[in-house]
Amino acid sequence: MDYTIKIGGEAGQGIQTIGDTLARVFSRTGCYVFSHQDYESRIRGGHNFYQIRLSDKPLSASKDSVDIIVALDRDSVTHHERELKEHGRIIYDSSALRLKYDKPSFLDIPFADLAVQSGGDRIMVNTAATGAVLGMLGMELSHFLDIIGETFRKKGDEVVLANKNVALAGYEHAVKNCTRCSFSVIAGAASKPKMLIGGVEAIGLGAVASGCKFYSAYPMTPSTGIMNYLAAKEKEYGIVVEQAEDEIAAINMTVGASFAGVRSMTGTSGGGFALMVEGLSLAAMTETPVVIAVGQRPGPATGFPTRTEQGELQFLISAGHGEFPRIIFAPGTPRQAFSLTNRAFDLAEKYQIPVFILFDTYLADSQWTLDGLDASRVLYMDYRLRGDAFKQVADYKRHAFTESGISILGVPGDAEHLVVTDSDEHDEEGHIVEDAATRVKMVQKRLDKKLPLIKREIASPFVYGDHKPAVIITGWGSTYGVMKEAVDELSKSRSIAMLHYSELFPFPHTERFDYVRFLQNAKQTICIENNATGQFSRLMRAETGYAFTTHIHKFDGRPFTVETLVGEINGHLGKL
Amino acid sequence: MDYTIKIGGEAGQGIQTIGDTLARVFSRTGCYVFSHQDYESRIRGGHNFYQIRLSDKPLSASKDSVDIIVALDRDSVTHHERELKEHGRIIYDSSALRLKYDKPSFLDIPFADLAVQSGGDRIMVNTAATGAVLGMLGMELSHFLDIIGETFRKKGDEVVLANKNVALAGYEHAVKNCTRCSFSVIAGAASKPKMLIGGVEAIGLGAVASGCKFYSAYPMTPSTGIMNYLAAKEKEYGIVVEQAEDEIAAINMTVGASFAGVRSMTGTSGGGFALMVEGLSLAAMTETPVVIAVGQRPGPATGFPTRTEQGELQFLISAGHGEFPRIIFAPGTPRQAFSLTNRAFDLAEKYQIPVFILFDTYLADSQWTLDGLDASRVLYMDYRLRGDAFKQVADYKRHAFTESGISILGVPGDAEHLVVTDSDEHDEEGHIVEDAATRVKMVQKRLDKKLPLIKREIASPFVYGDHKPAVIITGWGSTYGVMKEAVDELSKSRSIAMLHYSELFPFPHTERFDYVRFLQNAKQTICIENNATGQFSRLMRAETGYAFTTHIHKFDGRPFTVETLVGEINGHLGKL
Amino acid sequence: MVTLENYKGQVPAWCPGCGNFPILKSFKEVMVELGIEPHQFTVVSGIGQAAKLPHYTKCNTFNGLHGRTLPVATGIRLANHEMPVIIVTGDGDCYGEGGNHLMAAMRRNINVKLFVHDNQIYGLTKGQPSPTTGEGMVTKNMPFGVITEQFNPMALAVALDCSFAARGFAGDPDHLKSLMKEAINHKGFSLIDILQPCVTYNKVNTYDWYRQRVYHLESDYDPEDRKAAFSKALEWGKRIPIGVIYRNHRPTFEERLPMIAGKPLVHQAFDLTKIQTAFKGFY
Amino acid sequence: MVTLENYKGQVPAWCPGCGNFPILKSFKEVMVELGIEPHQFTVVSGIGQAAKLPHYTKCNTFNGLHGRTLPVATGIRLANHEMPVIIVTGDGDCYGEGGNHLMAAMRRNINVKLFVHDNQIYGLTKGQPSPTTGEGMVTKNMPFGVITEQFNPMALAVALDCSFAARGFAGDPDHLKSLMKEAINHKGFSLIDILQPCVTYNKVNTYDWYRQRVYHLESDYDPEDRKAAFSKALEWGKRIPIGVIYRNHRPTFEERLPMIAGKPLVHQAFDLTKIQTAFKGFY
Ligand SMILES: Cc1ncc(C[n+]2csc(CCOP(=O)(O)OP(=O)(O)O)c2C)c(N)n1
Ligand SMILES: Cc1ncc(C[n+]2csc(CCOP(=O)(O)OP(=O)(O)O)c2C)c(N)n1
Ligand code: SF4
Ligand code: SF4
Ligand SMILES: [Mg+2]
Ligand SMILES: [Mg+2]
Repeated sequence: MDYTIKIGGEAGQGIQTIGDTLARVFSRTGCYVFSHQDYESRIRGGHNFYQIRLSDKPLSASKDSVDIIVALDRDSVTHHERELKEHGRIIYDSSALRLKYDKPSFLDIPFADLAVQSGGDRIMVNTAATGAVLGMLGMELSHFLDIIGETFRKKGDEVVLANKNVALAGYEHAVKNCTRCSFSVIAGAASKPKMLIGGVEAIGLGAVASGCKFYSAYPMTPSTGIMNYLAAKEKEYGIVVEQAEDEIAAINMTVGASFAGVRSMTGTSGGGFALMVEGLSLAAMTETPVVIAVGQRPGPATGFPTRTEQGELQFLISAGHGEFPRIIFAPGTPRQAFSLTNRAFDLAEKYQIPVFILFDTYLADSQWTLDGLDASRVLYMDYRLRGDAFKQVADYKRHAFTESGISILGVPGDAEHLVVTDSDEHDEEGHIVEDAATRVKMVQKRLDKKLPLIKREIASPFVYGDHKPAVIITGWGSTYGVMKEAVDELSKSRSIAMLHYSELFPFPHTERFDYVRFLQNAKQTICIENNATGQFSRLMRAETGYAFTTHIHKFDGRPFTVETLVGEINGHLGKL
Repeated sequence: MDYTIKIGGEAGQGIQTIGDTLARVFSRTGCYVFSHQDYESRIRGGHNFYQIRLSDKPLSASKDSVDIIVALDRDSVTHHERELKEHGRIIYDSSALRLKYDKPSFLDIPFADLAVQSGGDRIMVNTAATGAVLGMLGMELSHFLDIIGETFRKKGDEVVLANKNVALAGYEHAVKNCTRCSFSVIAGAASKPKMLIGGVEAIGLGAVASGCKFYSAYPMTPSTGIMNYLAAKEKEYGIVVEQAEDEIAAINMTVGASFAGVRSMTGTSGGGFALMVEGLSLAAMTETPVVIAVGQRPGPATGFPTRTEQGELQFLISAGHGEFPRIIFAPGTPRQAFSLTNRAFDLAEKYQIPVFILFDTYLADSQWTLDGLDASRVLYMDYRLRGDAFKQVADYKRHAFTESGISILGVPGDAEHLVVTDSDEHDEEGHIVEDAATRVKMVQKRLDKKLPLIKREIASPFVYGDHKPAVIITGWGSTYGVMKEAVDELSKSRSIAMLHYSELFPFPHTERFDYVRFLQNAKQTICIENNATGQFSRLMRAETGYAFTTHIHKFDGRPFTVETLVGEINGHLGKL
Repeated sequence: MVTLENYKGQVPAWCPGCGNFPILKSFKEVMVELGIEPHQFTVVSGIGQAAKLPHYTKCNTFNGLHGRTLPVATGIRLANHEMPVIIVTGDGDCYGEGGNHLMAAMRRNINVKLFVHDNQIYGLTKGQPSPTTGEGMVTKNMPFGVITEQFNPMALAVALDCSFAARGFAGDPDHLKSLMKEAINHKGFSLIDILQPCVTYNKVNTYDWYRQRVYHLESDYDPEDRKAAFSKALEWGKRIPIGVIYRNHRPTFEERLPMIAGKPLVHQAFDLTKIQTAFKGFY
Repeated sequence: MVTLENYKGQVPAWCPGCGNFPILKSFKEVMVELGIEPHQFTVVSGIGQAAKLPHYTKCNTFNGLHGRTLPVATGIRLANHEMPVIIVTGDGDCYGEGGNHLMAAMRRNINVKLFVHDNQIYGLTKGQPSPTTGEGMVTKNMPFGVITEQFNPMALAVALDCSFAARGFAGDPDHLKSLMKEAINHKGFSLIDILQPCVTYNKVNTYDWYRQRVYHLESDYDPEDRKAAFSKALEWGKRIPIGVIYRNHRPTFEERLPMIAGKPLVHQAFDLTKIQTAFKGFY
């Protein structure tokens, strides 16, 4: 079973409500789900869509061909009818679209009338539509009814009841009228409810699980979801979320809070990060741990605010004046987003450096089903010197020279020891200096000594597919899922494997796994990037001297889908 | 003849006046001069020095060993006595240092008393000291007297006269008492006055010569000299220099002025540039020409405000969110600073891109003698569509798609055509869009089409020394001079050459000159950088795959001197 | 003769009922009534719903970054002070991200016209608080409500001796149009804070909310009395004054720059031969 | 018992005669007289001559970037609101580069103490105009003199309802010390603009210049009358008032944050087991 449902309509028509609800029903039923969204930078009107794929087998990407289209506007038909599979169906309300389509694939369902007749209200059309889809799929309604209960509880029993009736009406109408519907949803083996989570929530959840206590940011798509998630958890987990006056303030507040002794984070997009670059260098010079989530969207400048791109890798690698170590993680899935955010907090504090979570709009907005997350695998170690422990140390210098280059991070005020740091070059105590000797030792401390230790923390890239592949497709970050499905598809006929980097910088050692040799042994190596210049491929060359044989770039602001990627890869392989 | 004079003292004692005056006297005499400075980030006190080298042969760097030390404080003796050559002399005023040194190399000259006795005033001690040095060198006083006239004219004849008398007193005292002085200054062949210019003035002069009409900046060492130079020329050349409220404003004002139709520039240091990164991306997206001078100083963060480093190369290459073309020039001499600034303005306007002048404190503050600059070799072509020419075009689209990717830059208001641009992705007219097709064409226009044309503008690196070298030392920017002198020194005993890059990005083509092959043919290649991580060497690898065999890094905030560099190189060659 | 036709642009992507529509309409009508043609002035805008305005009409346009309209506009004026420059921005864009530039521009008295569509919310990014959001308003990222004191642009303007500071209301287009005209004709930096209902994200400051409160400044009110203006600027709550709160006649920045006294920089020819004198300075 | 000995730091790199010396001296004496120990508070400073102060005494110190003291201090306060935070900054640092943060901090009413060493010039970078530089002053980069209206921090403070706004003078240390104590004891954001002669680069606003003008606010002056405070804030020229110009008793930002009502964030333990509830939210 592998169905794709697409809900299309104008901004503000509630396609997200329908999409989120259906995805939740499916995941509770025990299905595997993958969903992604496409929307414009406007609040009402235009044309957006929400695409959900469900299956009894794990999913990691979207497909182009669709089984059911819920058309809330005419564009949903004009733009997407061609994507319909042979037995696919388009459901719509002719009274709403003010148009009747008489093709067998179309099913006119009077969502509005159903809503009203069943004792509801016109605004419940989306409830009717959701019910209808479930009816077409031959699923039970129970999960949906539960969700209605949860969603509208605050609005009172009446509203809940009305919505339930409307849901039922839509459901039954579909069952009755979608005679030629041949869908049947099987939840698969262990059909217990699954976790359904999006990339941006996974980062937020990772922060909560890491003991993040302070988050300051300025709203910017696609990072705002992190702030919203953490804000919702403020009270329960003792987190202060502050909307800063600008991004410069956001990172400086984050640095301040971290200096004062709490785990701190900020998040933004490329354009907002551009304003944090000076603060990044401050964090590095003062050796203050910070975690920075950067959500990529197409640039330069404002670009495409709501669309996706992998355009900031090189920017992050070299951002900031002066020379200092940093770590860059680029999760490929919500699970990685969760665990890499957790590691980001651990490593930032362990080495007293800035650590980045580099994601993008596509990962931020796409939801995956997981069999759950394991709290016992969450890292939490407090590296700071606090309270009595701090009081007990004989003497303390914030930037003391040590073997490892790491000097203990004391919490100011917890002991009589002074915690002093400076954005100017400074001595062990943190006081401003001018002399060459101290400068040299400080650079060695901050950079030369820490770097080898940090490099050791970086995991090897992930390999999937054939072990002696003739073809290797390589990528990083959010292309993980689509590459994986492309490999599944292509392995049927070829010797192919994928190499995926989610731990990008410092670039992984080749000792544990010599990926350069691995690449050299393949006939063709294709570097796949959602950008125009091939930033990862440049990184690979700078670090290892290795140059890929082929490149696939996409820079139209849209993510890869399985079919398009497979097609492009085949195109290149044809050229062999 | 090759003398080095070092003036040492506290900030505020006027060592810069003495140094500048001596350098000017020497250049007017027709000598070749090289001077550099070393000072702390404070206004009074501490210990600073100003070092001048003069010769009858061209100079391009400082030497460690000194002939004459003018000691205005005790530190000048404690720090620098060891640098004195065998027949070197230290002059000082025991009454000022409250200390008497009785070694043959010391000459106690009562600058203050001389000043007072010769009808001057205590504050004229520096005039006496300057006169004394000229006396020791056996030079005439005439040029100095002229300079006194020019400098103090505004202060009235009395002051001028008094200073002249003091100068004479210092001069005669030295002639009389420096019996064992064996210096004799010969101005060399064509001993006509030479041009004496520092790196930062050369950039300012280059801007004036390029028709720069707008400069906005926020003060920051080592870039402030550009603003000061242009401010002094505001009236004469019709330039508006505006101190912005911050660096963000500086670059946005620069972009605005350029959009309105004038050549515009901004300048800062790494930390200030960190705040301009978003504006850089704006310039790129709106295809607005801007020239940005970035003066490097040791980082991260505030670092060493008054010292030198080559730490921002990688930062500039990848600065800015999104993907767009840029040019980076890194002059190695004041002459290059002048001509590359001129080319920067030309190329920024020709391709409607940002162009960088990447310099550093060392280049900014060091003065060179030139045999003059040639106005006839200055590029000036106005690429903008103005006035009647603009009126005559039938229709106009600011971002029209063209073969070259370059669409004409019209001056808003000069014609009825509208000039529209947007930081959002836009159509040919400059209006906001959301569609994939336009996005793709715009990326191709801004990036893919322009890039090859821009690459063709970049000159090959400069080669000096042996043509089939066993050893090649490679560097970029301000190390030009010291590398050149090191090669002169080392060629006596070895087959060695230097490869110097002043046009760094896009990285030069290997077609005209295959520098990779050139490097591969050498036994040992040493990359010399005034930083800790080897940023140029990383660039070389990313662009060509070539890895240098050896590296020499200096990151103590001080520049290389000839002896130290030669020593380090020999050390590595020894290892062969 | 310029007509509304000349000012037709893209179809706005704003929500139906958005307070930006009447402002856009007023803007176009003002331009037509003043007989200004689209190519005769430049609109600088930032990022936000309001900032999309230039695309919905016709004019020279620099739609720049979020929060950075004022420096861009300043650069344009310094390069060409014969080019009228109007800035269209939002409360977040101008009072939030762009605050430092606002203070600098008021002090410089650069002769630009700043129209702030003040919906007391971040609209385009889906409803976060802006500096002018009222205390207590609950948003997704402020579940306990806003606890930062509401920013008062009029008080700031009086404090920084802003040359022209007025408040308008999208629901009173005729009055708004007269303010726009006055601002455009005023010699000096001119701010109009325009109360603009956001029907989607600001459920507090609605058309009704404003209608119940706004009133036209008394006819005898003297905007040139700075201290009185400050008291007036503090009036916000049951009653909200609209009209010109403060005005003065300081010389503009452009007037005081000797380099452009003759003609605008953009029309000053460049004479390369003069460079010789600059060369001489180094001998 | 804490003594001046405890507050001994590096030898200042300031020019002899600099107005920063008496401010530093007052600062140390105030701390001793209040019986505060160096580890019990944190000084946040920016970049400039004034900003070097923490190195010249003893205290927890975050000497950050130019212009960014306030956000860092805000972060520190939100993480640990039992830690008193004093900011030492210059007029360029705080009113120039940092202007946007100043407005935001006043509005938030974050409980930090902001001491601005206002020498009306950029000292460390060798004499460029700052926002408080008087009109007409000629500098290397402004050969025709400053033409931007002088910034008035007191007027801004009143306009933004700053909780405590005072002006002090380096030449009147006793008065300055009393202001510092009052600011430190005041509950809420507190600004002291300290007139500080720069003997090297500001030849206009010298000790004498100030001495001839400054006077202590009248004993009957009421800093809690906002409108009167505004008039007083505008007084600058022949006579310059020093003392507390404006004061109010708004609740602080920290007080209003429910998450830290119990104890400071930094002392709230983290309990990993609670994460299960968060996990459940995704089913
Ligand atoms: C540097 C930067 N930060 C954040 C954003 C995201 N952003 C776009 S518009 C906006 C706020 C818009 O609010 P406002 O200026 O009030 O305009 P409105 O949409 O309410 O009209 C934000 C935060 C951005 N584009 N750039
Ligand atoms: C981002 C940034 N821009 C510019 C500078 C250079 N800078 C250092 S101090 C300073 C001005 C200092 O003036 P002020 O704050 O008044 O302090 P003062 O030296 O007068 O006490 C400037 C512009 C910097 N360090 N960082
Ligand atoms: S969100 Fe608000 S401001 Fe934006 S268009 Fe909709 S109504 Fe207008
Ligand atoms: S320059 Fe001015 S402010 Fe700086 S130390 Fe010297 S006198 Fe003080
Ligand atoms: Mg708004
Ligand atoms: Mg100052």
